[in-house]
Amino acid sequence: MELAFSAEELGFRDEVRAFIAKNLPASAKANGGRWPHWSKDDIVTWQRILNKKGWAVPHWPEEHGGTNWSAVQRYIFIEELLLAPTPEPLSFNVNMVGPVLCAFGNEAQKDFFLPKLRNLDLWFCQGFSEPGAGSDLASLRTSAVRDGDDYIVNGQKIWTSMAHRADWIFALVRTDPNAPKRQMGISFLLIDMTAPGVTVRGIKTIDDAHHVNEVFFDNVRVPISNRIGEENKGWDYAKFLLGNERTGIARVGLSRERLNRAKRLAEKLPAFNGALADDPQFRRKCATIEMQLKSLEITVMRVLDRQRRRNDSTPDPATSVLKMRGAEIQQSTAELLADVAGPMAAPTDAVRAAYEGDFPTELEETLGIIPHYFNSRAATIYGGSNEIQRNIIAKAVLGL
Amino acid sequence: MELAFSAEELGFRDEVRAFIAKNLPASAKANGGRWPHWSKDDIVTWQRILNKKGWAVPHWPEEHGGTNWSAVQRYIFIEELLLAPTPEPLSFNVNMVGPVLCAFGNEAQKDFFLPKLRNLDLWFCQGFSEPGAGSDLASLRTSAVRDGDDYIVNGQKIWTSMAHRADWIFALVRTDPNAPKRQMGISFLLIDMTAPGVTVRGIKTIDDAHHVNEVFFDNVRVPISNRIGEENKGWDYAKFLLGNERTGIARVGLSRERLNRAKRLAEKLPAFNGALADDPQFRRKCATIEMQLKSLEITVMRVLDRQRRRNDSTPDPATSVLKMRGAEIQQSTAELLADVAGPMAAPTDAVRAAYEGDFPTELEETLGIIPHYFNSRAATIYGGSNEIQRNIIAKAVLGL
Amino acid sequence: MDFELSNEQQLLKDSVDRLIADRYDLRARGKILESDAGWSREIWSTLADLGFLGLPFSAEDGGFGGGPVEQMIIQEAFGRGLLVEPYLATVILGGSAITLAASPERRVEILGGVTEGRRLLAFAHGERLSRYRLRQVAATARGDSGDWVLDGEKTTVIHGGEADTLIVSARTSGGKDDEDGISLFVVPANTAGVTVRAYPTFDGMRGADITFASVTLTSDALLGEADKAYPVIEHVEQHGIAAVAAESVGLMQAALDMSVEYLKTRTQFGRPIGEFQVLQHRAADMYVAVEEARSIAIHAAMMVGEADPAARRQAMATAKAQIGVSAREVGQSGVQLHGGIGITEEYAIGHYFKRLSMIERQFGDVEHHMALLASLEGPG
Amino acid sequence: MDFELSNEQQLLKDSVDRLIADRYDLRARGKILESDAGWSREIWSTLADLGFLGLPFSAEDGGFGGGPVEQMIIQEAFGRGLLVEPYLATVILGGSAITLAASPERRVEILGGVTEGRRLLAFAHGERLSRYRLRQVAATARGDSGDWVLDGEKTTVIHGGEADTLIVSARTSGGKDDEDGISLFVVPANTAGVTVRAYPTFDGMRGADITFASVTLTSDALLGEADKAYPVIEHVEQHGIAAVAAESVGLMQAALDMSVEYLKTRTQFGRPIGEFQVLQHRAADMYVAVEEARSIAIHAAMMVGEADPAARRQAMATAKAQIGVSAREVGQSGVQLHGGIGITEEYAIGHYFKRLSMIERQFGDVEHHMALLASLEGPG
Repeated sequence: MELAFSAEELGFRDEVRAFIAKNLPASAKANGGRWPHWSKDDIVTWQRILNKKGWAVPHWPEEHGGTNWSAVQRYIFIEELLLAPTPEPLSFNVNMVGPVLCAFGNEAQKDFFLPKLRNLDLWFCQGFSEPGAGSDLASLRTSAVRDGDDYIVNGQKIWTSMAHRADWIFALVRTDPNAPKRQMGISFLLIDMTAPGVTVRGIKTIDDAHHVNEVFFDNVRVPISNRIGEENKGWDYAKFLLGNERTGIARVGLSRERLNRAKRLAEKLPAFNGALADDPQFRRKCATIEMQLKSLEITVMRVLDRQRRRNDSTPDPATSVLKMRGAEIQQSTAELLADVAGPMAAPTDAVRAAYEGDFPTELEETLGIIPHYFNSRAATIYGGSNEIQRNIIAKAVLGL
Repeated sequence: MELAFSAEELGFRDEVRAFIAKNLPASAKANGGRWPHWSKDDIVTWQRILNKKGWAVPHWPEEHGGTNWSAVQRYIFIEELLLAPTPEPLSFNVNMVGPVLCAFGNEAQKDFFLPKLRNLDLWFCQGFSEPGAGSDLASLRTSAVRDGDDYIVNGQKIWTSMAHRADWIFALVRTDPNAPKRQMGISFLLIDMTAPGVTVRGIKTIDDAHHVNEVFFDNVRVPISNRIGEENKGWDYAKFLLGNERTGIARVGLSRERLNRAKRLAEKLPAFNGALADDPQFRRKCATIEMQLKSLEITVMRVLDRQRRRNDSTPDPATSVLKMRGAEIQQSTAELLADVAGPMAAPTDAVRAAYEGDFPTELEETLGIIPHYFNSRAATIYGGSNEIQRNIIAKAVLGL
Repeated sequence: MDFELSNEQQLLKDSVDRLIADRYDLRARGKILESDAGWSREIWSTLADLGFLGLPFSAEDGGFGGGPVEQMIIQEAFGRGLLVEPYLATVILGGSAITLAASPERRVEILGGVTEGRRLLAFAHGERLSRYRLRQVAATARGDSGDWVLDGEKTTVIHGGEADTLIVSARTSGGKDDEDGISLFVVPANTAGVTVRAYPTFDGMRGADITFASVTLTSDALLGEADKAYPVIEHVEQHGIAAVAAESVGLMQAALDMSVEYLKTRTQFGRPIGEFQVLQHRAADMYVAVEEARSIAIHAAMMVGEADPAARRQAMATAKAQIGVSAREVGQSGVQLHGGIGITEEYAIGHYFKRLSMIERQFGDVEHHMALLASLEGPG
Repeated sequence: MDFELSNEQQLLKDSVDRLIADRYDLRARGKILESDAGWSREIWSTLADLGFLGLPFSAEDGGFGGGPVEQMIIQEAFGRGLLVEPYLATVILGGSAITLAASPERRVEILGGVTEGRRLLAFAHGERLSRYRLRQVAATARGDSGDWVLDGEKTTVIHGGEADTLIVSARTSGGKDDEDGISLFVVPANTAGVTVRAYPTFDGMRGADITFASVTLTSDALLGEADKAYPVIEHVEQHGIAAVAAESVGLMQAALDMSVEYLKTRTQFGRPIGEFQVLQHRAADMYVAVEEARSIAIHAAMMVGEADPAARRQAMATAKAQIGVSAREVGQSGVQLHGGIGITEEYAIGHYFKRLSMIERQFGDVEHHMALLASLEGPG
């Protein structure tokens, strides 16, 4: 057992940090300081910079662009991106559909998609949830019926993040409605968003923004060659996807970045007595979050280390701890920021218009904070709610 | 709607306070300052003083010694007792079996028992829980079989508080094992603890004390005349008992008394910087508990007020809030005290012996604190655990 | 002590409940928000007709002499309906400032106008760097041969863009963090040098940033005594606390009701999610939080008129802290119980969560009031 | 970074685990507690034979040169077994004080005796009114023509009644709250003027109050440099933190395991209570708390030897705070999940809860370390 970061690992961290400092475009750097963080252009540009460097998909097999880094290196890398902050490599591409293609795609699929996923030439989104199938994913109803060399897809997906920016969607569809178990009879398709019959309707969320969508499929023709793996085995690939690459799932760097932001802002604002940054309760809250992050960070490394030695592609139920605690701490930091901003968090973005081009830059600092807090409530809902994570721990870890 | 205490109510509070100051015996006053609080003698003496004053059983019908006070007066009375603190009127007698006798006892039972209950000439304990029937009370198995004018009782009770001090026990027993529902076929008996076949075995608890017991019944003869009400209707009387007189259930005065004690102790002890009493986090914790107590206190009054207007003897599910929050706040105050005492809370009572009669009085202040904290964990377990209270709220209040 | 409503109070409650039920469902409110003004003059007239706009003012000031219980009844219903009209700004904040500090003539003039729905007030006190610290006032008013010259900026003034009459705090002596030396002024919104930048806020209400550039006021603009406005400002904010406390109770009860309803109807894994015990218990915790808020809102109503400033300060801080704790618990749990749809604009729960979140940040948050309470000698 | 145990570490773990499994179940422990001494010399000899008593000391001091991981392995097993022998007092606290401050000769003499199981140490630092403030020392030692005269009282000294050798802090200059001016002395427990009052503590361990009345010590009683003992005392307490952190992990894991087992076997309402979702989730929260504690115990082990005092201070405060938070969560939940029997002496869970509760109060509680962390400039 060796508990400290090695000199090599610390050197690697410095290398990543220096690379970011040198290569992050000015526009992305500026947008990192406000919410919502980045434009599509920021995200695409940065991923291409990483791809050029060979760092776009560190955890993929080397023949497809992976770096063969250790789990600790991968962790250091993603956390440095979050901490800077930089745009993150698009998770749909690099953490979700990419590894599924690497593991289960045929050669033609790999050749066509993998380079485009890496370089963000194609932007994917994820079509899993349906109106009647949220936490209960297996009850999905979108159907795909064979018709010659195609499937005819009908149905509806919901909570599809960034569908309005996406070129393709990877979707779970029901290919055998008569399968004996609900988890059977599901297939995993890649669908071109420009195909006739695909419609995207934005869902406005309470942060006054457009992140998520409904996606409707009305007799959409999807070539059978766009199915990944075997027909009716889609649930296995989805489980693989959900269990795969949880390196960044705890999002420690993101929480640290927010905490730092809250501290900076607190220096300018008053508390009941004195500066907020000197307020005992504020400092204690920051110290509590730092303590939680330290515990979480070491837990992440322990899980990664175990995964390395486990050599098993099924998801480790211990990652539920990372998702659950990571989400709770993210919410704490979003709350902390919103608490710091206080009444200054109230105005919607329309306040800019009221100033007619004369908007004071200091006001930018607090402008996105409350919608960000609102949006943070989703962290314990999406990707398996915290209730689901606790169910998993109780059943899969504790055997209850 | 009239929101403030009236002048009469405030006058009543002063009267109670003055009576306590004048009449509480010196020994009870001294024992109130340490844990466990009172000797049997303290409790009996004080209840007799109250009985002489006519205040032993305020909520009983007037013909049996009640005072006809308003709900607010009853609340003020019990809270003043807790705040002083004085010994409480023995709940088994005055809140449990007494009101059941008043409502369902026959004349002979009333004539014999009620005066003795009031004056604590007989000390009752409660025989409800059994080893297999904790939260699931209705699954009790202690049996009572008719034999001439007697029942023959066999079985076991557990968690019987103060059974080792008690003269009598009121117990739920199964008189019809074949009843179609578990809640049917149960009867409510009064049993003399000195009857042959009754055995009490003390259970040592983690606070190193003897509060609770197992009570064994081995062919105990109980005259049928000691059954309250009808045979096989005991569950109804038990429900009445559990729902009856929840005035003191939130125990606001008790929590206030502990909070005051913690503040006094904190004045002598240091925190990370300066006196603990000036420590921002300590003060904030105290302020939080005070806020919770204020909210709880008003909630108690609202529930009492509603009960008055409800005119219904079935329990108000809203009292679950009082039990649950009251228990949580009691635990907070016990924790606060234990936190204040810090390492000084570690010694067991055997420390007195080590001093060979030379025990410094200052050490008395912290001596009982940690066992009291340990014991406080029972507050969310007994009398319907907090899980059960939340079930009740969800089902009976929210209709889930 | 008696928690039963009198017959008159019950009538008032029926009247405001009917208004909300009949004319203020989420659809109607959505239409109002989409209108140019972002609030409804028609509703405002109805509020005037029903006597709600003059409710707290005494008869000699042109009002109806309602007490704290009446006010609580109204505000709770407004909370349930998520009312976006400038009632808090005009009647509660502006109204109490005038009631507390103005001369009898001024009171009649201004409050009479408010009661009839002709006048809209706003209380312009907070500044960009003041957060919740009431004594931190950087705007200045300088005496100038009988007149006053006002300079400075006020931010996130509640319904500041709607008001015709602004009540503005400014420093007339002392340093920016002194309690002494603050004065209040009545400033018509259309006075030269006043620039109002109005915008919507996340709760469907509206705010404004208002700058005062050498605004010249005559001597009668001064409201109350010069340099001595701090206790008035504190008391105005306490009236705000009592009002949002009652409003919160309406918001929370509605949030609880709709969450319970959702638990009963939404199915997952083949059964209503309300059968899952953890969700039942979370709903039970929401219920407890609502009950605590309701109790403390009653306390706030009881104490907002208390003459002893120290007792009042403690009570109002206790109330606002508890409201903040409950609001967060109920708002966040309501969203969580709704799952994904909880954070969409289409469902009601998100709107309640947003208003509750804003109320947390009005008139001091939990930490502010806890720090205030911790600084007081406890009641022992 | 690598969390895998080396072969040697795995052997050590197997050895201590076997000891606990074979000879330290709750029954065996109960018998030890009922004995006059309240702990077992026989077990102590076995600990010596297995090399555990000299584990952390260097070979030149007569020990076995074990590192922080080895120490963690041992302590975790001791936690699982609720070991009541004076290991913390003698090896960790006493041992680290000697290691940090004594001359090479003294080290060999004392630590050699400890390693062989012949010597028992105690660290007598806390006083009645010092609580967790390490610099608050009222006991005094006065120089008297080459000798020292020691006066004062030390309270709740861990295993102070068992030790033959006390390491005592006393003020040799400065005021009672100064960091400077504190010195450490090695005092044989049988020195004239030393009165030891020993008693059991609630966790099955033992404590003592020790008074020093004009205790005359020769000059070689001084441990390290006069007036400069504060950094040593702080570091000794940090060794204590690392040790109880690892011990807590053992305690918590055992508490979790037995609670889960209870949920699987206890039936109410006709089914195992482990089928109730709220109890499942509470167990899941316990699991998370144990994992966090385990992670931070690793951090503590990693940092307790850190040369930079500031970095070490931050790490050890973080560790003790997290341990305290987890200990309370796991201990209280374990009892709650057991229901009534959870608070009886007959069941194991209560004993784990008690030891965890005591650890919360050793070497500073959550609030103390949080205040320390909040006083530091954060790592930004």
